Amino acid sequence: MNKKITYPYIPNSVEEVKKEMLEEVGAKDAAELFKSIPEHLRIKGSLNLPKAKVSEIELKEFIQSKLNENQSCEEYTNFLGAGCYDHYVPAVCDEINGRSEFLTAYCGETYSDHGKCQAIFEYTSLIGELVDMDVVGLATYDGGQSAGTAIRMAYRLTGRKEVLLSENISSQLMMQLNEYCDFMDIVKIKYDKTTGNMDLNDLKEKISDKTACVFIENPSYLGTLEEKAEEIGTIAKENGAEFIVSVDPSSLGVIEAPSNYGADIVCGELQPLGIHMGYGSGLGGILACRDEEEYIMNLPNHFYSLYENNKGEFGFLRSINSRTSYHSREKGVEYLGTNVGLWAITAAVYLSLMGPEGMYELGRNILYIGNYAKRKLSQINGVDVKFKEGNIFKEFVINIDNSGKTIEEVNKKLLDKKIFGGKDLSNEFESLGQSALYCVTEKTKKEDIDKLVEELDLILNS
Amino acid sequence: MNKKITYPYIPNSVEEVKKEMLEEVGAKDAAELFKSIPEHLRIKGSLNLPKAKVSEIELKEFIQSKLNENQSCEEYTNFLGAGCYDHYVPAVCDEINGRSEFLTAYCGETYSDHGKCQAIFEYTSLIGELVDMDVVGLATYDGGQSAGTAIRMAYRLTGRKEVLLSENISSQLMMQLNEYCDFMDIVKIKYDKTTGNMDLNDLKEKISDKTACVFIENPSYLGTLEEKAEEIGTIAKENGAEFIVSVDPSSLGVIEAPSNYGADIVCGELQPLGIHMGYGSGLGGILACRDEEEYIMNLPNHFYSLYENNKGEFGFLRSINSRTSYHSREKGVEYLGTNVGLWAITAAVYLSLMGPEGMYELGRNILYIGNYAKRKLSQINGVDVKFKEGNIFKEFVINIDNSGKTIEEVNKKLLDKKIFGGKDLSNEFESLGQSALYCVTEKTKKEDIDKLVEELDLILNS
Amino acid sequence: MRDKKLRNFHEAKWDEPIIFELSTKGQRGILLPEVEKDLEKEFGELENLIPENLKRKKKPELPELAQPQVLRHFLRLSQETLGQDINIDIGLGTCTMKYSPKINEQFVRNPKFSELHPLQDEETTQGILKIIYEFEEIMKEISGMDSFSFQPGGGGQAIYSNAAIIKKYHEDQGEGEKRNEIITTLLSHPLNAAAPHTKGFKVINLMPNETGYPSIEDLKEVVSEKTAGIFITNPEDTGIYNPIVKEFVDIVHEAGGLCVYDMADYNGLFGIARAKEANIDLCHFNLHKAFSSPHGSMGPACGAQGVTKELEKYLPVPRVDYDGEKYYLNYDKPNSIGKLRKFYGVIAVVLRAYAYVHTLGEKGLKEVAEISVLNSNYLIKRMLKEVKGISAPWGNKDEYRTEQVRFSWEKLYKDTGVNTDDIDRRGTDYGLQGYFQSHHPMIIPEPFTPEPNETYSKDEIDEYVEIFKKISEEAYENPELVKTAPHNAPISYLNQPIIDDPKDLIVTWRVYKKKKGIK
Amino acid sequence: MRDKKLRNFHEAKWDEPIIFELSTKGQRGILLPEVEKDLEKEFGELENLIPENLKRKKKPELPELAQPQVLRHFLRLSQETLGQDINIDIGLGTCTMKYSPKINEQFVRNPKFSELHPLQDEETTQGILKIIYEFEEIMKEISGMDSFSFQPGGGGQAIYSNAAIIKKYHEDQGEGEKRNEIITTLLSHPLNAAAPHTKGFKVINLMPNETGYPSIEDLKEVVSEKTAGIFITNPEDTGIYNPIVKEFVDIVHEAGGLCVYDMADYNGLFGIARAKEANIDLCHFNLHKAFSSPHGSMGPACGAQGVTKELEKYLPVPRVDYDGEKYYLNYDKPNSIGKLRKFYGVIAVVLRAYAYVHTLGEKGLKEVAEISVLNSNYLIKRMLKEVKGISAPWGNKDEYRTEQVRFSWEKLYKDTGVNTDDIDRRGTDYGLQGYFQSHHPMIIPEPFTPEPNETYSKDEIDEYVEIFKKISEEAYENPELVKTAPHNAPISYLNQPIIDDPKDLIVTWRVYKKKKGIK
Ligand SMILES: Cc1ncc(COP(=O)(O)O)c(C=O)c1O
Ligand SMILES: Cc1ncc(COP(=O)(O)O)c(C=O)c1O
Repeated sequence: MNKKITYPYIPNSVEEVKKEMLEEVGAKDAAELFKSIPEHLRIKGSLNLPKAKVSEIELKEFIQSKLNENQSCEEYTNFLGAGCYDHYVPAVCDEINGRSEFLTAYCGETYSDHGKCQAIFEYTSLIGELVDMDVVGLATYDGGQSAGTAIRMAYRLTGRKEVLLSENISSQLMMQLNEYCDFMDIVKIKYDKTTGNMDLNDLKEKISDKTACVFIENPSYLGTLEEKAEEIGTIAKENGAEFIVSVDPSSLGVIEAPSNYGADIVCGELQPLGIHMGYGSGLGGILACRDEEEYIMNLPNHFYSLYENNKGEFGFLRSINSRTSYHSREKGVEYLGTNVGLWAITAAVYLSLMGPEGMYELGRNILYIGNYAKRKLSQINGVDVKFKEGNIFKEFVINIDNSGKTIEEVNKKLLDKKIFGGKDLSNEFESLGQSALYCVTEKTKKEDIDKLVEELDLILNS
Repeated sequence: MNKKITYPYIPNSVEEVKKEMLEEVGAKDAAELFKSIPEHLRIKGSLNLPKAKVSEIELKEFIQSKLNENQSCEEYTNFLGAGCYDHYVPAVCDEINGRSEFLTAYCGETYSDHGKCQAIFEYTSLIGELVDMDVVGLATYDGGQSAGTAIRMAYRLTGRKEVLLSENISSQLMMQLNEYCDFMDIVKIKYDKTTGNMDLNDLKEKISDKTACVFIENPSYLGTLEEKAEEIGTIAKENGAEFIVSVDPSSLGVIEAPSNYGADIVCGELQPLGIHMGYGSGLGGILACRDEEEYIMNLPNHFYSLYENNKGEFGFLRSINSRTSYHSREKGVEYLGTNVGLWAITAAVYLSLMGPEGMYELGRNILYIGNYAKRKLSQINGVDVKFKEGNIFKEFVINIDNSGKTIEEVNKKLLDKKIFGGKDLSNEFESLGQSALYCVTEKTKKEDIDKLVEELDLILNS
Repeated sequence: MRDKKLRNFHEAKWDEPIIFELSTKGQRGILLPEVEKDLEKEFGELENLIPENLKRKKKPELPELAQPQVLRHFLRLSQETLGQDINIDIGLGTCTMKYSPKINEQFVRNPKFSELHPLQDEETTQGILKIIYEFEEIMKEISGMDSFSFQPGGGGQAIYSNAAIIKKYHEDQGEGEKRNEIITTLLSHPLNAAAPHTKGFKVINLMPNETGYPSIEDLKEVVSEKTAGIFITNPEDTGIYNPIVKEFVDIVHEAGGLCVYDMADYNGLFGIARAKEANIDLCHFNLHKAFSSPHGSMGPACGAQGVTKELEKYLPVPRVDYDGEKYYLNYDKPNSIGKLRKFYGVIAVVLRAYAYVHTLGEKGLKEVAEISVLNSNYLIKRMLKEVKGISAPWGNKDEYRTEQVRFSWEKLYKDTGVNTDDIDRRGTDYGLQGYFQSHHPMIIPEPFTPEPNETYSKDEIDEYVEIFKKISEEAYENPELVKTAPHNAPISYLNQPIIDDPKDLIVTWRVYKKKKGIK
Repeated sequence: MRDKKLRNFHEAKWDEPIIFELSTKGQRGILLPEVEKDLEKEFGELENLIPENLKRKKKPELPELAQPQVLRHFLRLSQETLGQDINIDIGLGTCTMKYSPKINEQFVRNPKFSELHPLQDEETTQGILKIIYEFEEIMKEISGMDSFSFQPGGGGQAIYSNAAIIKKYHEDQGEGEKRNEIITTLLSHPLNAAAPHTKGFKVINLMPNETGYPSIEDLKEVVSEKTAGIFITNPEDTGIYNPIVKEFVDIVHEAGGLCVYDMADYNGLFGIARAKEANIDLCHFNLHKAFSSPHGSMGPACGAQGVTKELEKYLPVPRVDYDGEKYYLNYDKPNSIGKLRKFYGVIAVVLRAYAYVHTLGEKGLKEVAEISVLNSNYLIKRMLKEVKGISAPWGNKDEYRTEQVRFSWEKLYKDTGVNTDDIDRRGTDYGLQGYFQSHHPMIIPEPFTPEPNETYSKDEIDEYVEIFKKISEEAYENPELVKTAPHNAPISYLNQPIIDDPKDLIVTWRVYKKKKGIK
């Protein structure tokens, strides 16, 4: 059969065309095009890569057989959350982010990509309503990146280097912050073992005029709602520190927006808003702040500002670019690269579909099923629900120290029943012993919980 | 919770809006809008329908759980064909027929739907090249409908009512023709039991000046290539009859186009050209004919004719509409309704992707694997391949009378091995005894055949 | 917010060549696997596998393009198309261009459906068989009929199938020869005349009178012992509900004929009126209309065919039956008219319709009917009040129309010389798909038949009205502008040729090249 | 066929309101299930489940629309966007806007991938872990580096991660305080300056000379015992390959610094030149460029970060390891810089890149390099020959550029007053996405940086040249036409305001309303 392949993705790999073009550029062969690359920089011989599957048939079979080695949350009942969430993704979200135009656009701007720019403006506008703030930046890499940037903003705003945050922060986020804010001092505040809330006494003790910011998550990583949020904000402000709140956007139909209890900067994970998990591919970061010059000038991400021309047309322009590293290289506030535009557009579609009532129902359903799960699990012999006095949103911690079993064992057994048990916290928080972080979403049904309870009971008590 | 539902698909189901609109039309409530419908024609009470799953979450879970009760050809190795084929569908075909614009357009025409019209013109143009004919109609319901229409065209062209076709026609198609051409006389011609080809002596005997057409399938339903096609055509013409050939378009990269061995009208099944099986949803009919007035005037389907205006722009217009029932009601040639526009566009994408070389490789690969399968299966003890002397394209018949087993038994056992065995012919052609029609496509691999042979051997010989 | 009534629109215009013009010899859009070495060894040259006289001598002259260029070409064409998803698709009356929920597309694209072969062992298709079975139950309840087939691949084929059953029925009564006339109304969809005629019947078309439907007297005049049946579309394209349909049915029944309802345009009647109450014998629904399957640039579609118990045995085979344990395809129906289509039918459409009914339920479907009729009457009210030169002939002015209406631009045409074609084309300049005027013959002059089904918002209907207000103004002030429209479409006016001579027909690129003498 | 050089284009223009303007109180785009009765019974009112002071007092003022209208709105916006799939996207040089195969989208949308939670038991994710593992092997071979992480969510984050490793490395050497300077070149992507600076380094930018790259002397001048490392993009945006890069590396190594290659623009070098041969310590590739993942309106993306054996221990955690039986996520890397991102990274991009490399293989990737460089030089040749007013500053005129080039419209600007912004906007009138001019500072006047990668056909490149020929002619003949462009875009010229005062910033609709005094 043909030896020389004409590649479907490479139109000019047709021999005759290639020859014609080589002639036009005056090269005798393709190798000549690379003559400016010195010999010592060249690859010797050829690369040792897997045999090409040039046909789409072979490629599809090959990749699909690999993917079939995975078991997904569509096949299992999932109780994993901990930063990436199994929310329902409306079909319209998939439709829009699958549109060729959005999927394959990039940094084209105001005119040719008017639609994309408007969708991005709508994203920031919709997030603005959700968090009740006026200034929102284009989505960042993930919620952790937003948290890191928020904290760095606090540093730039206050000139101070100390960050106060709760001990119950996730190890993943802690590692991110340790890395991104390594020049700052991160100090952990104790939390109440019955409610999960921040220990205000400890906070008051540790806060000082060195404190750049107090950072809280609401709900916290361990699932509890931070009831003292407003007081924490007040304490922060009394000490001249910024108050940063990381939110779960899926809670904001029912839970107060942080700006209304004092937040200066709001961050959070975008993925719950209509984006598939994709093994973590769906993450994105929310970032919003006060409509004040110093905040705006310190936010490093793109702003697509609305502009109205004399014909009454709206256009959208990347604005105040001097802040960004694209424009000012090392003088920009932090670095800025390609982030997650497609997820911003997807979240815009999601919020437009949901509206205020949808977001309300979302929060409502999660609260009911979450509390049901918490209560039911707590009734299992050998299960102890942590932070019982506190309120939860969609996650909560169970402890099984009394059963003498480990979470690892239990989860393996649940796996046999096609259940992904809660995230094992035993390595993450030694103080919590054999604990797991369980997560529900609006997709979780009462019968899922009942089945879980039945299986857990069997595993622990027989 | 809310009793009154506002439906996502019904924007004006918002109470206030509804009220405002009712006011505008001067009705006190919705019921009043139906006052022109007399009481005796009304439904009494309300319909007894399944409880609404108003949320997309519930709906998706409900439908998906039903679909999960199916096992598909993606999970099993499939050897079923017999009129619907498991060919590879390129991703680009799915992308284009999934585009909102094509998916949800309808009968809009020349201006607003220029793109759709052009795509349809390209469909007819591409089929024209494939079958090497100048006149092609928009795709029909399915290959059987095209066959029926071709035969009716022959009646209108000749004024004669007799149809000659081979005994080896499928029962499905035969039932379709019996129904659609019930006013005609369908006479079956014997076929050679060693080659599967039409028995020319029998043909000569039966043909007469009453014969409207000789209809052949090439390849035949039983998989054999009709080597005597040209002679059949000559005989038909000598008797003033139309020569109609039904083709498998997937063969036309390697097998001669019927027009080149004398066909007057060409029909065939479109589904192999990039369309998913979908339990038979993917069918469509090819219909092409000579570029002669009487043929054109007798073809009942839409023609989108190219027209060039004085600016050099191309537009596409539905043409010679007086033929169609849309225009002429009962005076049109046959009836014409909504057919399969989306599959026509899909086939256009497919043929554009494949090009001459792709269609060649498609035919080539099928021929190799088909002949391999035929040879290998014939070597199994207890398996007798029928029509051994003939050539096949992608299907062939095996007989297991010698094994004392039935195809039904064998297929049930293959099913346990995740194999869909060939179509059971035992009811369809009693003369063939316990026979099955096996089908391969370009997706079939040598190892699939080897596995099949192994399993069949086990089933028949152990 | 901003007070904008009309949008400043331009449809995507790519000036895209015909795909053949984009060909470059040697380019490949997709590759197939090489032939496995063992096979090549076993059989040698490809020639060995094809009889000499069947070898294709010249490869088909398909265009040769790489994959990105094929994709780009068809994407551009898609942008030059105004599907329901993207435009206010109210204009295509009688077509019920409603929203087709995107979630349903996920269902039909799930390999658990898309990769099903219709001949699979029923053990492996219980899911889809159950859906078909249950959907038959649903359709029975919605219509009051006793039995359904989903085999017809569209409304036309369903009407045809109904005609086939009528024929078979009379044959079974020994009246096959005698009863060879079908009656229909001129405003019924043309298929109600064409399909019975294709089935071999003589067709009688009843003219409407000023009520919008024929009179009882007109009917009586044509009914006879030759009458095989009557095909009635109710409501007809005018959106006028025929209130004396039961009387029609009785008359035809009395004469020994069967009565068929064309319920393709059922959208305004869910939960309100059914075939059963009108004593109908056969009917059909277009699942691609009232039941929301997308129209797919003209199919694939499904005509759900419903009949009474008495006629059930005639339905096409196979039927989906349930033996108490499993669902199966039943071909054992000796009285059946046989098959219209290979295998079962366009089950993708059934699957979507099944999902659609399940998500709306009884209340939701009734809401569909109410809002679609409300939308329609709201549109009519505003149009007649605010758009100069338009009227809605026939009917009782005090009564509401159902889900659609046939307007006439007769006055505007007389006043300005601008006709319905011109207005139609001009609509595209405002972002509208070409509208449906009327079936032939066009007995209402300069017709225009909109259907603002329940999936359009009041704002959209208002925008729609504003557009025609504006076009009417333009017609009175600057008729040339309208007559030379479109100006913002993918192509400009073609001088509207009508190609009616086969010699002018160019349906393939090869013919164009021949005519132009291009090699 | 028909001899048409330029297309008569108009982009879709929908004049679409802001989504908030489309809101109607009460409308719903999607519904959620009702709360199960038992749960309501168990907990009573929702209020019981929320602490009083955390109850949302005022629901978020999101717009309220029904589902068809939400869909329609965003579909229209999509049509007003010129993605790579639909336009000849040569203009965005340095971005490698190549075809992203549609088959790969099927892979990432398969629930077997899209519904994976990153914390699932590894038993249930062996397929994806294997893909990551094997792709690391592939990247090692392509680059010659010893180890890879795919955690960075884009090129920027990969550069940042490289800076973080350099910092950690020097700290481990006890030189953390001392080595606080990073050198880069002014034509390297701005992130090569910004990311190290974000990591705490002082940054020194080397200017290019007329060769297009800095001289050895320039480098020597800034290298010192403070040098932590150097970040070089090679080839730089100009498409000029720096042939003395090895000398640069040697000098920095000698001074105790580490050397980083930015291989984001690797497309022209597959199989030709690697990081390894240049003795590089760290590098990164943009999988969303040379490896074909779609750019997604600006991400999600993946920066594949490669390092030498010596630096492997610093890579972010987790890494994917294989214990001979199964693949697993390894967090046990005490020297790691830690985490840049939650969980592993944007694995969707890795999955696509994996498929991409598998379908092309070694020969195919080399073909990518050759054709992308050939396309680029073909474009340069025709542009310089045929387009009046354009030039390609710097470089050796006898040598070929790699896969991209930076042109200058300086002469055209001087001759006509039409600048690169004007030309850029005018390009959209011919169906082109806005082009990339240059990063800042723009040291080449009136810059324009096209990159005609291997997925464009010769015909498309020819069309592209014709467009700029035409625009240049227009600039000379009718400069106003170009200066007031675009004329065929979704919106017309905005008088190009630059918003640089925070007071003028309107990034949310609520701010617009406030400024306008709208309630
Ligand atoms: C009343 C009526 N009957 C029949 C039909 C024909 O249905 P189809 O187009 O599916 O063949 C239509 C569709 O336009 C219709 O409106
Ligand atoms: C050379 C080079 N380096 C780095 C980057 C930044 O990559 P990203 O946009 O993914 O952050 C780019 C992308 O434009 C680039 O061209």
